[in-house]
Parts: sequence; C-alpha cells; structure tokens
Amino acid sequence: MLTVQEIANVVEGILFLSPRPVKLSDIAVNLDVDPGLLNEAMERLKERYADCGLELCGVAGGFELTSRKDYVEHLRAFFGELDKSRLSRAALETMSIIAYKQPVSRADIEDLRGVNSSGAIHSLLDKSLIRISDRGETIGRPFMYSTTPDFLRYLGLEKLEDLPPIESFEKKV
Amino acid sequence: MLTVQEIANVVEGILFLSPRPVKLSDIAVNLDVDPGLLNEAMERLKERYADCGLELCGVAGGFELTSRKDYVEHLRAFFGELDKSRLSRAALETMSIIAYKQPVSRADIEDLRGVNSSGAIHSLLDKSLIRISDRGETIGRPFMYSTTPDFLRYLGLEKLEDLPPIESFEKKV
Amino acid sequence: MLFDILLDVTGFNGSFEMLVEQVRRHELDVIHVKLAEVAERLVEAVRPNIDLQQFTPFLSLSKLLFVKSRNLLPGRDQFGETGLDEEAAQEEEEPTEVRERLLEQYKAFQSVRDHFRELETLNASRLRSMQTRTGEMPGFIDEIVFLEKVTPFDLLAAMAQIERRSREDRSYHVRANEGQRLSDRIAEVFSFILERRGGPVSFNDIVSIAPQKQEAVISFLAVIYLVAQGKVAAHQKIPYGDIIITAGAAG
Repeated sequence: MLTVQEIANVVEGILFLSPRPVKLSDIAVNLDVDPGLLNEAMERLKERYADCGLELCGVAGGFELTSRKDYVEHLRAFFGELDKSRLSRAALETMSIIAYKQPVSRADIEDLRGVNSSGAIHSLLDKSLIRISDRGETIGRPFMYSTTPDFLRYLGLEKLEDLPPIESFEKKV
Repeated sequence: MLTVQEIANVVEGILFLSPRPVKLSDIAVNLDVDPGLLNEAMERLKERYADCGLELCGVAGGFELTSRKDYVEHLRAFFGELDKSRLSRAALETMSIIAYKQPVSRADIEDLRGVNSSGAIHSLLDKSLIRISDRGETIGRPFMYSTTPDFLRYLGLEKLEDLPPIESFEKKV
Repeated sequence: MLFDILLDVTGFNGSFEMLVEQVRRHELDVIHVKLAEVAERLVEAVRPNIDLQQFTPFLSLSKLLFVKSRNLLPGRDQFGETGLDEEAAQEEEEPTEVRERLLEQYKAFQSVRDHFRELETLNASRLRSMQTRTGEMPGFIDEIVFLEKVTPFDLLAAMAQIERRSREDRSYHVRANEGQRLSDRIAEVFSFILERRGGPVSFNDIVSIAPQKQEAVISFLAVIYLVAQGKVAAHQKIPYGDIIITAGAAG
C-alpha cells in the first residue's frame, strides 16, 4: 500500500510526464489507490506548488502542471536566445539535406525526413544558413533552397566541395 | 533585478520545459543573472527537489528534471508501453572502448573486439551517443569517434572525468 | 639462374639465394637490407634475355619486401605471421606481447561494458518528459533538441542516417485478424466524438499518450472509414499536423 506522501509523489511524476491534463479518476483506477487518500495527496501537492516556478492547474476535469505564467517572458527570452545560438536536431537534418541536395524544395525535404519541416526551414532562414535560391519547375513552382556563405563559415569550410562526400560514410563507418 | 527566489522559479520553469539538460552558464548569459545569485537559487531548488516525486539531476554539464526512479513501476503502469529499449551488447562494448580511447578509429575498435563493429558504430551514431570528431592521420584517413553529451546523459554522468579510471577495471579482471 | 646472382648491396653481400635463406632462418634482419638495390640488380641481370622462368626470384623478392614492411611495425616477428615459412610460424606460436596486451585490454572493456549496463538500467528508471511529451512542446521552444558546435561530420552522419531511414520500409500491413479490432475501433472513435457533442476532437485525443504504430494506424483507418461514410469530417491544417475531427460530413 502506498502512503499519502508516496501517492503525492507518483501523481507529481504523472503530471510532470503527461502532455495533457490528467483526471484523478484515471489515476485512481490505474494505480488502484483509494480516492480519499488520493484527495489528501492532491492537497499536499497543491500546497507544494502554491508558490514556485510551476503551477498546478485544474483544467477540463483534470490537473495539469505548467510553468507559472508570471515568468513566461523570462522563459521566452531564455529559449529564444538559446535558439539563436543552437541548432535543433530537425534543423540539423534539414540543413544536411539542403547541403547535399541543393537546390531542393520543401516537399523533397519532407519526403526524405518523413515529417513537416517548415519550422526547421524557417529557423535556418532566420539564421541565414540557407536561402531561397530559385523556383522549381514542378507544379506550384516551389521555392528551392540552397546554402549560404554563412553556412560555410558556420561549419568552418572554405567551399562546398570541402563537405565530406556522402559515399565516404558508407565506406568508412 | 530578479530576487534569488524569482531566479529559482524561472530556472524551475526552464528545467520543466527544456527537452535537454540546461547549463547554468547558458542561464546566466541568456537571462543576464549574476552567477552568485544563480548558485544560491540552485541550492534552493536542490533542497526543494530533495524528497518528492521528481529528481533534479546534474548530467552532461547541466541540470535536468526527471521523475524519481523509485516510482518508475507506477509511472510505467500509468503510461503503458514506454520505450524500454536498451543498447545491444555489441553497441555497449563499442561505446565503452570509444569512451576510454577517444578519439578512436573503427580499426582500433575492431583490433580490440576482434569482430566487425560497423553495425554497432552506426547504431551509436544514430542515437547521437557518439559522433565523428575528426579524421585520423594514418593510411586512409579513417573517421575518429568520440562520445557526445548524450552519452553522458544516457548513463546519468555529469562529465567524462566521472568515469572510473580504466585501471580499476583492469584490476577486476 | 637468377638465384645465384651475386649481390653487393647495402646491408648484404652474397648470393640472392643466401639472402632469402638467411632472412628465413632469422640470421639476418631484413630491415637493414636495401631491397630497392636488390631489385635493381635483378632487373639488370634479366634485361639481356627475358625468360618467364627467370621471374620467380621476383616472387621471393616481393615476399622479402612484405616481411620487411611487417618488421618495421612494432611487435611482429620476422617470418612468423607472413606464411613464408610454416615451420617457423609454428615454432613461434606463443601469443605475442601485443596480442596479450590487447586481450587484457579487451577484458577490461568487457567490465566497463557491464558497468555501463548497470548505469543504463539505473538511469532508465528516471523518466524524461520527452518520452511522453514529444511534439507537444510550447511553440517557442523550437524543436526538441538543441545542438552545440555542429561540424561537417555531423552533417554527413545526419545525411547518411536520413538516407538509410528513407530506404526503410515505412509501410504498415493490416492483417486479416485485425479486421475485428478495426471495426471495434470505428465504433469507439465514433462514440467518443458523439460524447464530445460532435467535436471538434483532435486525433491525438483518440489515441493514447504514447501510441504504438499499430494503434495509430488502426485509429487512422477508423477515422478514414467514418469520413468515407459521411459520419465525420476531418481537417488537417498542415502536412503531418494534428487532425481535427467533427461529426457530420464536411460542409
């Protein structure tokens, strides 16, 4: 049997991990805990989250853990700055496709990656690592993307031909 | 100016939202907070997370919030099939050699293991646990492999120096 | 015979046959013999009358070159590993120091591997929100992972991975015995939408938090079926984006 404190800890973990609000009834059923003890545990959690960087919100018949809205500007600023100096995995993948296949359309990139890539393309355009170099000949005359001189500088390359050839990977790894 | 408590709250929000371990230096620079105050704020957070449903872990040179390991069975029960995949023996062995000998070539790894290790290297590269860090000076200019921050995170290590010296394993043999 | 040819080269004085024999018997270290000069002498001797038979010494010369190159590397024995002399190889069967050292190192790495396995297991019980929250991050946190210091090699590795991934079979086959699951799912999805007073309902709401491929596919097929029957309308704003479902046919 779980103690009230243990129940509170498990619920805290569930709320931390869940992308959506969680219903107490779902927790009670799934973990087989007494609803009375669960309510007690929720009271402890509410107290714990009364005044900190996160908020325990009751929404849509459930509970959800979010960052506290008072700090949203600081959080935006932090992640915005981080984004300026870093690449995301999606951006890296998109950049390698553009580097090796340029000029290439967004549809071709998405075909290869298998996921929507508009966010990554925007972020690379913002960083001036890629540019719209042309319009394709296919239906809709899509934008074609190529790398920029900033791209070469970013990777410390003199010219595009200095990129390690793709065949070298299969041969050497 | 943010107070220590406000800094602690902002950091808590950042750690909650960030998909990756966060470096204190990034917080100090991006939010322009005094490193002394930031350290004080971190002490408060460590205390706050000393005994609850979440863990504040120091990994890969930064901090990360995770669920507390004691409750993993309950959390798995609630969320159903979460990815449980582990590295193969071959991949883990290859990763051990790279961790201690980096930068190291595939030939050197295969000399030690006595078997082809290309599959293991592929799978470690795909998981971002290792990266090609350079090309060697020997014949064929082979790729040289090193571990990544994700390697540290995967094993819950703060830095490479936290690995026990290789001699301690030699004695065990 | 060319084997009888007399050599006077750096590091050796005598017949070619003697040279080969002495190296084989470990009486002479081939490292100190200039084989290029030997080759020159042999070529000079062969030039006036070319006869294929006479080329056999070149085979022996090439073996000497091979032995010499091996011996320039540390920890190798003269004939032992070259196959030039099986007898000598058998006499030298004891593992070399290099082998022993490698074996010892390998054993140490096996212990490292076991240690890593323990760390892996321990660390896997700390769950990260990324395992469940994928794709649900607030818009201002760009996309999942932030990388520092990207190199051309990272680009290469990423490209190779994408190509391999795109070659993989991404199709999913619905087997005959899944027909029942599908019709159950159609009923479930439809009643779920009606429960929500006809929607709108997000596709994410009708699958579990971290759906397996099978669950996602069956649920998707159920939605498609309901659309075809004119019972619901589905709308997707951007490719790969969320699908919004409402009761009733599309207007």
